[in-house]
Amino acid sequence: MSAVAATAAESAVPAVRFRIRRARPGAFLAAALLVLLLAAALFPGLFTDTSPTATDPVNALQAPSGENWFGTDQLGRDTYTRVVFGARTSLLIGLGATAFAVVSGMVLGLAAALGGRVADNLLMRAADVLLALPELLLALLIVTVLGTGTTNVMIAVALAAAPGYARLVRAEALVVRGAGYVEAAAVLGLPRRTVVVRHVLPNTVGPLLVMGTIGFGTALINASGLSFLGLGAQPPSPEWGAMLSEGRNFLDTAWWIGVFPGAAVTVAVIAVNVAGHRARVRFHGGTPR
Amino acid sequence: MTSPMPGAPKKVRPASGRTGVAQVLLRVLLTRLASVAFVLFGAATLAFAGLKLLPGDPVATLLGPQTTASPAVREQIRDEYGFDDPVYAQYIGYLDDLVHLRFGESYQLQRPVADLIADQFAPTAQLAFSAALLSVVVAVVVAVLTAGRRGVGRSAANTVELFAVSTPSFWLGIVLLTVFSFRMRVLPVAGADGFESLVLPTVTLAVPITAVLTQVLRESMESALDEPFALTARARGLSRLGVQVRHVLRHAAIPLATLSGWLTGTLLGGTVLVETVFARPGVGALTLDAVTSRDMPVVMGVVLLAALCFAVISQLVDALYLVIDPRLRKG
Amino acid sequence: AADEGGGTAEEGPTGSPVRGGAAAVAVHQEPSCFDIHVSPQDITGSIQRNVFDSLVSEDAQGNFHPWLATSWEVSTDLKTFTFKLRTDVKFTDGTAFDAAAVKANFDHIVAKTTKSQYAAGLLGGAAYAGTEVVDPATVRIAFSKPFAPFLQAASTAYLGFYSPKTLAADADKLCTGGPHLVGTGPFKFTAYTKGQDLVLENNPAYDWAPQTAKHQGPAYLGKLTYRFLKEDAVRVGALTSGQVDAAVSVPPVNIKTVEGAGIRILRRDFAGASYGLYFNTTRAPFDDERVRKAIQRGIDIGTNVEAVYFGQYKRAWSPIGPATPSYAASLDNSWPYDPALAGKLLDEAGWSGRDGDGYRTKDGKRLTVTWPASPSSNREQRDVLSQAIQADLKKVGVEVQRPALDVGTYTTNAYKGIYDVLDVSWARFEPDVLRLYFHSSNLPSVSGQNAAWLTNPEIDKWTDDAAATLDKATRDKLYAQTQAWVVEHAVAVPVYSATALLGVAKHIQGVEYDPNAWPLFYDAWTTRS
Amino acid sequence: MTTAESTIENAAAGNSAERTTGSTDKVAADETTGPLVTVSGLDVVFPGRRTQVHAVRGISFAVSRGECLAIVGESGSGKSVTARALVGLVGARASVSAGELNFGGTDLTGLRESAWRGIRGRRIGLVLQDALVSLDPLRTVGAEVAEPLRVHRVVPRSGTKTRVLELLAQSGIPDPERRARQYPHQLSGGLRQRALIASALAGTPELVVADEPTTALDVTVQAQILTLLGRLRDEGTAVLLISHDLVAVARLADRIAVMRDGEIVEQGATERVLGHPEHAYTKALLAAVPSAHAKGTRLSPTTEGRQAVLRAFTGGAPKGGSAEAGVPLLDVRSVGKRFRSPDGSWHDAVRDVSFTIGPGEALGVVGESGSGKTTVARIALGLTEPDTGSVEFAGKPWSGATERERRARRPRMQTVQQDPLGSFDPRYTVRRIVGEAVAAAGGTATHRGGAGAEAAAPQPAERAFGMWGARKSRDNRVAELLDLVGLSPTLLPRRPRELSGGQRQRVAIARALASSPDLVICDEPVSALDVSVQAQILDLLADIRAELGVALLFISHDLGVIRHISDRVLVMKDGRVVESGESEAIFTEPGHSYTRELLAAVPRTL
Ligand SMILES: Nc1ncnc2c1ncn2[C@@H]1O[C@H](COP(=O)(O)OP(=O)(O)OP(=O)(O)O)[C@@H](O)[C@H]1O
Ligand SMILES: Nc1ncnc2c1ncn2[C@@H]1O[C@H](COP(=O)(O)OP(=O)(O)OP(=O)(O)O)[C@@H](O)[C@H]1O
Ligand SMILES: [Mg+2]
Ligand SMILES: [Mg+2]
Repeated sequence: MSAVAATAAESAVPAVRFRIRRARPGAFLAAALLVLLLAAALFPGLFTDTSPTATDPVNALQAPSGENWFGTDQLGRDTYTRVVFGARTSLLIGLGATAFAVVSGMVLGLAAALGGRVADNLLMRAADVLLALPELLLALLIVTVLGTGTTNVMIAVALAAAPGYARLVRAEALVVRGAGYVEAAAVLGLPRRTVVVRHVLPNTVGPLLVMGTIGFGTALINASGLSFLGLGAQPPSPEWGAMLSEGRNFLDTAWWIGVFPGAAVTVAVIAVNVAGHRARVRFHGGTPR
Repeated sequence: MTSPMPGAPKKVRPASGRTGVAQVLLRVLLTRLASVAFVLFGAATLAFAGLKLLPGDPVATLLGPQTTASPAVREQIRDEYGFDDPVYAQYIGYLDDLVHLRFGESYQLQRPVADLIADQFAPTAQLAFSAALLSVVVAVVVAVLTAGRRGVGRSAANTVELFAVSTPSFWLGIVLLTVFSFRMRVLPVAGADGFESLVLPTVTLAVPITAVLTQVLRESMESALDEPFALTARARGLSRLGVQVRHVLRHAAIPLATLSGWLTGTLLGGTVLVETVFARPGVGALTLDAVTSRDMPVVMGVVLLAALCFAVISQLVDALYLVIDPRLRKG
Repeated sequence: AADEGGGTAEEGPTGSPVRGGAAAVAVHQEPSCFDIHVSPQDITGSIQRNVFDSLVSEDAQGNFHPWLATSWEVSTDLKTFTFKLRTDVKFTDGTAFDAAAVKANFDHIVAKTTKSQYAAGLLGGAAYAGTEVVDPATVRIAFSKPFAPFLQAASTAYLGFYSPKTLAADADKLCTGGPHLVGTGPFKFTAYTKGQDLVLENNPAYDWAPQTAKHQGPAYLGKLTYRFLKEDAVRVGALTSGQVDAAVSVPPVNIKTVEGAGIRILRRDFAGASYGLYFNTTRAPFDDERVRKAIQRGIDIGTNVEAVYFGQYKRAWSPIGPATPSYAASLDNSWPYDPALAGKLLDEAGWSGRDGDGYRTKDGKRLTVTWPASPSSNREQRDVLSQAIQADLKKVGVEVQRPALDVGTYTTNAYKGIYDVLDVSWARFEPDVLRLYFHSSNLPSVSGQNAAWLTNPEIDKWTDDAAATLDKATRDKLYAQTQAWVVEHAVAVPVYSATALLGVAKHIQGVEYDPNAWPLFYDAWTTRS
Repeated sequence: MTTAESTIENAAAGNSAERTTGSTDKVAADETTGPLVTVSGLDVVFPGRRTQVHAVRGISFAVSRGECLAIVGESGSGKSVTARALVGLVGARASVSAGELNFGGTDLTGLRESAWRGIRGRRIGLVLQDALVSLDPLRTVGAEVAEPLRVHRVVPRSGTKTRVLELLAQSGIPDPERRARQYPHQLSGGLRQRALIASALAGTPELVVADEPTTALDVTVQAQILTLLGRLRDEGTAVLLISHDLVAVARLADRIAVMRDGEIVEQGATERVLGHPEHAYTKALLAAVPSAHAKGTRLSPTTEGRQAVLRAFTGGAPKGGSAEAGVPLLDVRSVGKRFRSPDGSWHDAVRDVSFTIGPGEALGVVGESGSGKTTVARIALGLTEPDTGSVEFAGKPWSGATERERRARRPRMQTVQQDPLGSFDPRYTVRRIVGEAVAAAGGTATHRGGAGAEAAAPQPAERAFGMWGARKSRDNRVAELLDLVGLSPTLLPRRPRELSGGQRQRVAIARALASSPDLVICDEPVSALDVSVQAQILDLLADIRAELGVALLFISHDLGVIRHISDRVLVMKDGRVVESGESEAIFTEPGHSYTRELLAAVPRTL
């Protein structure tokens, strides 16, 4: 025991420990669903042994049954299999676009916040311009220039989202840059580079990652919007947005074609949103506001 | 925790040698205008760059695959639109046109872009405005009723919101159409005449926006409810609802105003989908047609319009901030 | 069932015609340009048919009848066409229709500033030599080469006539659409709301219907509204819920539902080039006829077309549809699905190896063919059909890649021949499309439609000769040879020939089809007041 | 809630000893006028997810009309919760129970919400703790004061305006017409506090509960507020005054109740409690007030072990060896700094400030909020470049030098900031926070050695630890530093949020000492802390200075603190130094009128 014991006042402040393991049922469900979706994306073979592109026109438009859990589509392909295999493309678009947007947003945002007035002005004015355009319109334009296809949709959605992240990172980095602990580190005589890497970056990235989980949902929805407009990922490899938009014409003849991929999109977005929300709560719980 | 003296906000001493109010106003106005102009210029440049980056022969694009247009006609088109001029010359000509408010003519529709957009703006504005109104009203009501409470109502609202933000709007639109127009036949399927035809598109456009607004509003209301002034108000004998309405709502309006940029974008972007689903005339439908048929003058016009809307609304919101929050007023 | 070649769209109207009333028609497309002299769009022609009349009218058998022209003479060299015009015809603005009006219109079509994308071609393109006003009721059109298809062209809406006043005053606003588009037709163009609808009103003075029509005098309907409902589900919903009285292009999948809702489906086969796959015969692997043939026989076209179109569209056997004049019915069932034969042919062609994914290889190279897609111009569920084709070809060991391209790249690549397969169709009531598709003067390199890059002197001769005669028997023979040759040498794989599927509510009677399978509302009436 | 209930009972039982003292006083109060408020056995529990907070444990007190009861206690002792319990606003989740909760004959226990509303603002006026944020910033002061009038229909609608102005004037706000139209942010802290009081008085309540009404204020303003409350009491209103500062309330309170950990440990007439404190905690509180003590005496109870630790740390020899002979350690020469205000005009934060600090010296800087103290500190630290003037540190230019040039000397000047929480990376544990400083010091030790051969003579041994960066020795050094500031090594894995205010400030001091600096600049290091904790930190700083020979630049707005710790004092106002000199001289014979004003306002014990 040290010479001066913790005094009454100090011990009166309860030690706030991280509350991690007490997951709520909703969060648990969301996490479980996410794991399931990721598994489907990585190892679709685990969930089904049919091929998502194998046609069987004779068995077209079968309603859900023990044989075909989610029914079959117009070409007799198993909707369940296609939903499972669609997870890869859809999640790839969602995750890929979000990751791309987050990383480029982070680099640009940090550059703006720490790179001096000129860089800041230049980057932020550019961001202003991009932010002035609706995300979907921007994505539309980019797809027009790049052409459709999975990768291009991903890039379009990412580029449309990136300026928002750059803004966020910049704002966050400006706060962190002036934070007491950054000054404290400077007073310790740490080189600027070290300060940025050790203190500015990690504390900026936290909220960004949380935003990213929410951005994932937006990306998925934007991508499906592009599919609906005929500018999405390309068949025959299944993708939820494309399936959903295909299914819209079967709403009263074969609802299962659109409803199941639609449900997949909704479930994925909800799962990620709930996880993101939990992350945000945790994050705010872990740092001073 | 007590909050002793040094945590207090700094008193800003009055400016020495106070400049005239008119002068300050003028300066503010000029900087604002400059920033609007810059955003417009940037958007115009972006659109132009997009046009130039388009792969393929612009004339082929313009004519589409199914045509018997003769080489002479192709030459004529090439000439008329100046596709053969050097890029910088085209760019300068384009900027010059813009400065003189000449927005060119649609390749596909062979109509002046300004006319086209002016024509199509009204129904879109109507839709966007009614959706914005609906979402703000619903969001405020739901947020006031659920902020700072826990229980069934709150969790139900939360769940509905989650679903609302997670469902693609075109899907929602088709489902709504099927139910209310095709099955129940209470609302018309499409078009832009009269109030009835506005209901479903408005709801479709508003649903995801409402969900986001409600969440933001509720969160900021809750943080305002945590503020000592809310407790003070209750200590004066105000009821819970009274505090929400008289004090907290105004505070919550600030983050709401911050979202206006996002709101503008989402509304305009959303109209592309909603107008397509509901076969409504409007800028959104025009945009989609223009983008898919690569009618670049129209695309540029729409880009400029979107940027203008955004810039004007952000300026309005900046002014609104001053109305809501006296702390931001200068002097 | 679809009635082949029949002039009537339905078994026969019930009750007697009623005057007045209004009808709303949902269409799946919105004209981007309403100028019939400029636009190549079917939808423009289809709608404007109500507003503009032509010199002659063609019946479902390909015979021509008087309309605005009472009679005509064709010079034996097929270079000059002289028309005698009706003298009682008035534009809806009161101007009289005469030879000068014909000349003004044809001159307008070929004027450089018009930038005609289609009508100028119908008018012979570079072969057009001018229109001469012989007297107010006689007009002579001259060509620098024999131009047999001119009569057919003259029967289309694209060679319809604007009031000379319109051409003088509003020539620059024709694309926009609106009441200033004045014609001689049974309806007047009264209003247009972009993105929403278009309103036509009855022309009470109309008294010059073609002989092919069911009645004379003004149209029965007082008002005809076209509503632009591009979303299939929306168009069908509007029809079944009674918000429109008719809808074109009812998706095959919805036919059952629609009929279940008590709505009649009027069917009519589209004429012209059926939808098909065209091989780039200048590039490997499709420079090898055996490979082409293998593809032709390796796709289960019948089953796929049946599944995708629910039996509504016909599987095609010839590059032109059965409704087209000079269709070679002998080709029917002549090349059925035969995967075994396909395999054999591929083996013979040297594609006998197999790789890990089950695709055929030759010298270690996988048999991969590129079939570019242009998603923004996708229609009739061709994307779905193509997935079925991809799946079938995978079974015989051929990998089909479908890179999605934007229109610009797509067209540019098409013109440069950067593809193995291209899918096209061209609806037109005229076997001359065979020349458009297979004549060596129409290579994509000169913006032509010869997607197979075929340069065969025989084909050139047959199609040229057929275009240079008006003798039906000769034409039938030449065109039948062409069709047979194309199928025999597997230059193309005809896939389906589409059927117009028009949904019409019970209270609408008398709707007719024109030879292009466009619905005609001149003879239609409504029993609902 | 069964568990909560039983805890309450247990606590109540354990409290019985104190309760006897409480009840004697109550009887005394009864004899005079009959109490307006009677509280007995008040218990408040906040259920938590894992642990519940038992904020108030069965306390009893009474207040009569025309009487002022002061509740005094350290932060978190349950004062505010008690105040809120009186108006039924403890929070929806709290469970409140009381043997008796009587207000003017009304039983407040189990009162319905609508009935509560009739009492709040009308019969009981509550002045909330955080005056600066307790007025709605988006509404005018007039509207805020008018709110209770409107809610309770105290005066007719037409008379509202006049009444508001009356109330403002009555609360000592000059020019009420103008102030009523202004927004809270346009008012100074004192005016805001008075406006808040005015709004609490609007309903002419019989009881005014004032929670820390003076805490956030300058001493001069504090005095005015207390006078205002005094007048109220004299007019017959019952006043419940809450404060953490025993001395501050002394001049107003008739009786004092001392709270600790949710219990009232001592209660009695003011003279008695201050003059003859019975409870050990009351004694400790009184002893912790710095201004009440001669310089050099200890403010907190301490163990002898502490000095031993310090001595062991330095190896017996006080520091000072590395200072450059003959020159002051820090030489600040007429520095000035201007900032741009939001309205675009320029504003001098610091003008022509000069001072020096010699090795081992303690310079205090005192002044009201906004006088430029922090700016001076930042200039000295090289975090802000002065616009005019220059700074030299260790005999070489400091301002104007590049960061690269400064880096070698950085370890010799360290800082302890006002907001300890903000000064730590929230993701770091205590081990990493201090460890980083140790590593940084180690990494630059070579530079120092090489930089000035003349200064290198007795290279402090501890610096060698970091040189090879061995993790083990770093950990040792961290433990040593924690020991030095009196923290247990069990805190090593904790993050800043998991520490109390006092612990955080100790960690900050440990970090500052890691590089064995010559000078530590402390910007209001104790302002955020309770008196008792403040006392410990001040003692620690004094010890460190004495034992390690570290020079201090000590900034505070609290005259008592400054007087206690510094040798020389700089008095700042509006960015200028208005007076400077030896500490004792300034406090006994202030030269400048502003200094006199400051001193006059300091509350004194009897
Ligand atoms: N709403 C609440 N929920 C949970 N715990 C609370 C709540 N309000 C107060 N507490 C706890 O109750 C205890 C007493 O708090 P209170 O605010 O009464 O202290 P205080 O004496 O006023 O301190 P200070 O001087 O800092 O104002 C503290 O431990 C605090 O954390
Ligand atoms: N970075 C800055 N930008 C603009 N103004 C500033 C800045 N820093 C300080 N000021 C202004 O300079 C003046 C002096 O501020 P400073 O923080 O030095 O005062 P202080 O004496 O430390 O006050 P406190 O006791 O409240 O901490 C204030 O009016 C403040 O608003
Ligand atoms: Mg308190
Ligand atoms: Mg300060």
